[in-house]
Amino acid sequence: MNTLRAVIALLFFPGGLFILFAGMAYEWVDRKLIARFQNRIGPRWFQPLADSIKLLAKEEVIPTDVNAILFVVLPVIALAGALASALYVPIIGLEPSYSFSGDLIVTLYLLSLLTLCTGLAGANTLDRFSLVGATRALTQMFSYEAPVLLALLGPAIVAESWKISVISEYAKSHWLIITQPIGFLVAVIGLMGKLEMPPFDAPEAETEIVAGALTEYSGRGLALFHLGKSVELMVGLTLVTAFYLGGVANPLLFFAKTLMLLVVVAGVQSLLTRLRIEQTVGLWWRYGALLALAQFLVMIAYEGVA
Amino acid sequence: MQSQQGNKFTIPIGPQHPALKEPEHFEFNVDGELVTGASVRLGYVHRGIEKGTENRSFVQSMYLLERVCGICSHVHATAFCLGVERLAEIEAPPRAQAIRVLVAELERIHSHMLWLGVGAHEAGFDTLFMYSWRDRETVLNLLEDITGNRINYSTNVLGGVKCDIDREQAAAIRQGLDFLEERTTHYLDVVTSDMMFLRRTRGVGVMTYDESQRLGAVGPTARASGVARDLRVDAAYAAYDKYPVNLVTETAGDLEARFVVRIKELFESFRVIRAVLDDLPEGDLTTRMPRRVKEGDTISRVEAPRGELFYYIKSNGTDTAERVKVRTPTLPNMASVLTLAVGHQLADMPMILVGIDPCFSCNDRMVSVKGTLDSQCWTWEQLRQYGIEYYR
Amino acid sequence: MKLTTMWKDALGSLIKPAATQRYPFVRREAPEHLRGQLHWDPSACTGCGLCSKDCPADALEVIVLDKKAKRFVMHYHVDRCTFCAQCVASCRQGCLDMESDEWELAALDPRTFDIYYGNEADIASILDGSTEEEAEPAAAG
Amino acid sequence: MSAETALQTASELLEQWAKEATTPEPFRLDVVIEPDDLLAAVKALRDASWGYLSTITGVDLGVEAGEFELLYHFSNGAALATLRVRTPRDNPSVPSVCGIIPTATLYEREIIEMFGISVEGTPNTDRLFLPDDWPDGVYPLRKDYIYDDPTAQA
Repeated sequence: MNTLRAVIALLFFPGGLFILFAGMAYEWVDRKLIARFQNRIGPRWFQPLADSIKLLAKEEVIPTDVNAILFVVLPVIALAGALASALYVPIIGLEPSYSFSGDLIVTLYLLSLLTLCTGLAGANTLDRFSLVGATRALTQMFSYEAPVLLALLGPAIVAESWKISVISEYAKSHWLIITQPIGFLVAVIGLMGKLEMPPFDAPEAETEIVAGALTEYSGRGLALFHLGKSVELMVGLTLVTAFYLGGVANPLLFFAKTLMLLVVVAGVQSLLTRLRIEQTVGLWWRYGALLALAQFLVMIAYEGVA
Repeated sequence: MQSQQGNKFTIPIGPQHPALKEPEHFEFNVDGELVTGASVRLGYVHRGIEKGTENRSFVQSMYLLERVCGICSHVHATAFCLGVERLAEIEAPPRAQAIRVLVAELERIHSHMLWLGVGAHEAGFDTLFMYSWRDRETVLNLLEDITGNRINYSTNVLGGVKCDIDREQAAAIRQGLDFLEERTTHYLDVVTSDMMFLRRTRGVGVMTYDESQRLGAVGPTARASGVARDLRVDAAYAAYDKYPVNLVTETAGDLEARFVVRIKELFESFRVIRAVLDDLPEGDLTTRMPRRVKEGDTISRVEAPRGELFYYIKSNGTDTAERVKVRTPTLPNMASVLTLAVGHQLADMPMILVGIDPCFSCNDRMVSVKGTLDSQCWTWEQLRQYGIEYYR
Repeated sequence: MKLTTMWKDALGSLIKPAATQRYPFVRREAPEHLRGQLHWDPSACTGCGLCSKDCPADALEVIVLDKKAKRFVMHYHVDRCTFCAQCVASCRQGCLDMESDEWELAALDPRTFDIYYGNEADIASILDGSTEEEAEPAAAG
Repeated sequence: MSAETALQTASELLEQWAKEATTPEPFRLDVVIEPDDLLAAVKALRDASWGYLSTITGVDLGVEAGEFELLYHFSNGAALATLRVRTPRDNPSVPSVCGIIPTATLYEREIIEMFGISVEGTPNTDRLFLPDDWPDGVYPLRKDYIYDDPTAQA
C-alpha cells in the first residue's frame, strides 16, 4: 500500500501531473492578470498548456560544440527539482506528502536547482547571449538567496522547527505577515527574483540578450524549463502563503490567498521597470539583506527576552 | 567609430535581435558588462531607392521615396514634393501646404508615441509600452480617416495634396487631440517621476552640448542636449511660417531629456494642429504640375520626427530625376550613438540605441535579398519568381 | 519621485474592457475615406493611359482594343497595388475610384489578384489571346 | 545669426579657395573648389564653427563628362553652404575629411561603395551598405551601371 501511495504522490497527486497542471493554471492567471493590467485581453485559459504541448512536440536543436548530454539532462533536472520540491509543501492547503525535520532546507535547495540548471545550461552553450545570461542568472541568485533564506528563517525560528508542516501549523494561529512584515516582503520579492520576473528579469532581458541563458534552447528543453518555472511559481506562492498568511487551512481559502498574492505579484511585475543587474544586486545587498538581518536580530532579541 | 582592437568579448546585436525590430548589425565589445567599443554594419534592407529614382518619373519616384520609411513616410514625400515644386517653379496652394503641415504633425505624434513605447519596452517597462501604443491607435485612426491609409499615407501629389479636411474630420481630430493631450500629460509625469524608470534613464547616455555640436546630431537627440536646431523654426517650409512652432529644448542631454523633449514636442504638435484647423485657408488642393521639370538642382530639407531630413534633387530637364540623394536623420545620429556607447553598461545599449529613435530602413535605401546560393544580388524578375514559388 | 506612476492606469484597466480589437470576430467599420480596392468606370475612359503611366507599382494596364469604339479593358493587379491613389488623382475623367468597403483583400489563390474590368466579351478575347503567355510560368512551377 | 549674415560669413571664409561661387537658390551658397583645397576649406568652416556637415552627395556627371562631383553640404540654420569638388572618372580620388569631422566616415564609406571614389585617409573602408558578396569594381550609383544584372558587370 505504501508503494502505491508513493507512486500516486509522485506521479499524480500532489506531485507529478497535478502540480504540472496547477503550475500552468497559475502561469495563466499571472499572464492574464498582467494583460489586464495593461488593458489587453490576454491569453485564453489553455494557452500555457497549448504552448507546452507545442514546444514538446517540436524538434530540439542541439547546437554543435556543446556537451550534448548536459544539454539534454539539465532541463530534466531543473523540472525534477521543481516537482520534487512540491512533495514537501502544503499544496492547496493539504498536508505535504512527505515530511521530515529539516525539509524546509531541502525544499529551498530544490527550488534553487532551477536557477542553477539555467545557469549551467547557459554556460554550456557557446552562444554569447547565453553566457551573459548565465552570468547574470548566477549573479542574481547569489544576491537574493541569502536574504530569502533569512526571511524564511524567521517563521522557522518562531515556530521552533525546520519542518514545513510544523511551521505552517504554527502559522495558523499566528499571522506572521503582521509580526514579520519585512520577512514577508523579502520573501515575495525574493520569489520574483527567483522566477526572473520583472523587474528582476535582467538575466533574460529580451531586448539585450534575447532569452538569456536559454537562448539556444528550443523544443523539449525549453518546454521543460518553462514548466519548471510554472511549478516553482506555484510552490513558491504556496510556501509564502503557508508561512505568512495564516498557514494551511480550508483549501478553498488557501487557494484564494495564493491568488491574492499572485495579483500583487502580477501588479508589481507590470508596474516596475527592469533593473540592471548591478542595480538588482545592489538592491538586495543594500536593502534586502540588511532589512532581513535587522528583523532577524530583533526576533532573536525578542525570543531571548521572552 | 570602428571597433577597438584587442577586444575581449563581442556581443552582436542584430541583424536579428529582439531589441531591434529592423535588421541592422551592431557589434559591442564588452569587458564584463562594460562596453569598450562599438561598430555598425548597415545595408541589410538596402533597396536601391536612390538608384531606383533614376529610371522612374518624378511622380513614381515620390511614392518610392515615401517608402524609404514606414513611420515618417509623409515627410519624405513632402521633402521631395517641395524640392521638385521649387525646381518646376510652381507652388502648392496654401490649403495644400496647410494640410501637409497637419498630416506631418499628426505623423510626428504617431512617431513619437511609437518611440515612447519602444523606449519603454527596451527598458523593460512593458506597461508604458502597451498604453502608449494603445493611445497611438487614436492618431492612426485619425490618419486613416483623413488620408485613407494608416501608414504610407500618400497625401502628397506633386503640386498639392490629395485629401481634404471636412468639418466632420476636423471635429474628429479635435476630439482625438483632447484625449491624446490628457494622456500625454500623464506620460510626461510618468517619465519624469517614475522612480524605477528614472533609474534607467536619468544620467544614462549623456551627450553634452559640445559633443552634440561636434558630432552633428540632429532632431530631438540634439535638442535634448540643448542645441536649438529645428528646421520648422530655422527654415520654415510648407506652411510652418503661418503656423509657427516653438522650439523645445532640454539641457541634460541624457535619456530622460530625450524622453522629455519628445513628449513636450507632442504638445507643440497638438497646438499646431489646432492652429491649422482653426485657420485652414480655403482654395484649391493642387496646382498644375508640368511633367517635365526644368534643369537644375535643389536642396530640400524638412524636419522629420527624428531630425533633419536632407534631400538633394538634380533634374536634367526630363520627367526623370538625374540624381536624388536622401540623407535620413538616423545617419548623423548613429555616429553619436557609437561614440556614446563606449563606457556604458551593456544593459543600457538598447536604450541608448533607441534613444536616438533610429530608423534603420531609412538608412538603407539602395535591391538585394539574402539567401541564394551564389549571390546576394537578385534581379527583379528573380525576386518575383522567388515570391511566387515561395507562396505556391 | 514616486515608486510607480502608472498604478492608476493598471488598476483602472482591471474594470475596463480591453483595448484589444477582436478582429476578425468583431469588425470595426471602415472609415469613409479608406482606400480599398480600385474600381474602374469604363463609360468615361478615353484610354489615355495616364493612370498606368503614373502608377508607381505597375499595377495597372489599360488594354486598348479599339480606341474609336471605346473598347478598353483594365487589367488591375491587386497584389502590386500600394493604394496610393495616384491613378485616381491622375485620371482627368474621374473613372477611377477606391472603394472603402472592399479592403479585406487577402487570398490564397494568386489568380484572385488579377482583376479585369470592362466588357465581358472583351475580357474573354484578351484572356484567350494571352493564355499561351500565362500558361508557361504556371507549367514551370 | 540670420541666414544672410551666415552666408556672408561663409563666402568670406571660403573666398580664397573659391573658383566659382553662386547662389542658385535663396539661402544657398555653392562654392566650387579644387580637391586639394578641400581640407583647408572644411577646416576653415569648422574652425569658425559654421554649421555642421549635413551630408556628402556624390553625383555622376556621366561618361561623356568624365567626372564625378562631390557635394559637401554644410547647414547652419536656414543657410546652406555647399562645397563642390570635381574628380576625374578614370582616377577618382578625394582627401578624407574625417580628420576634421570624425562623423563624416559614414558618408565617406557610402561614397566609396556607391561610386568607387577613393577617399584618401578615411579610417574605415569596410562595407557599410552593399552585401558582402557584391562584386568588386561594381558601383551601383554610377550612370554606366546597368540596373538589371549587377553580377554581369565587371
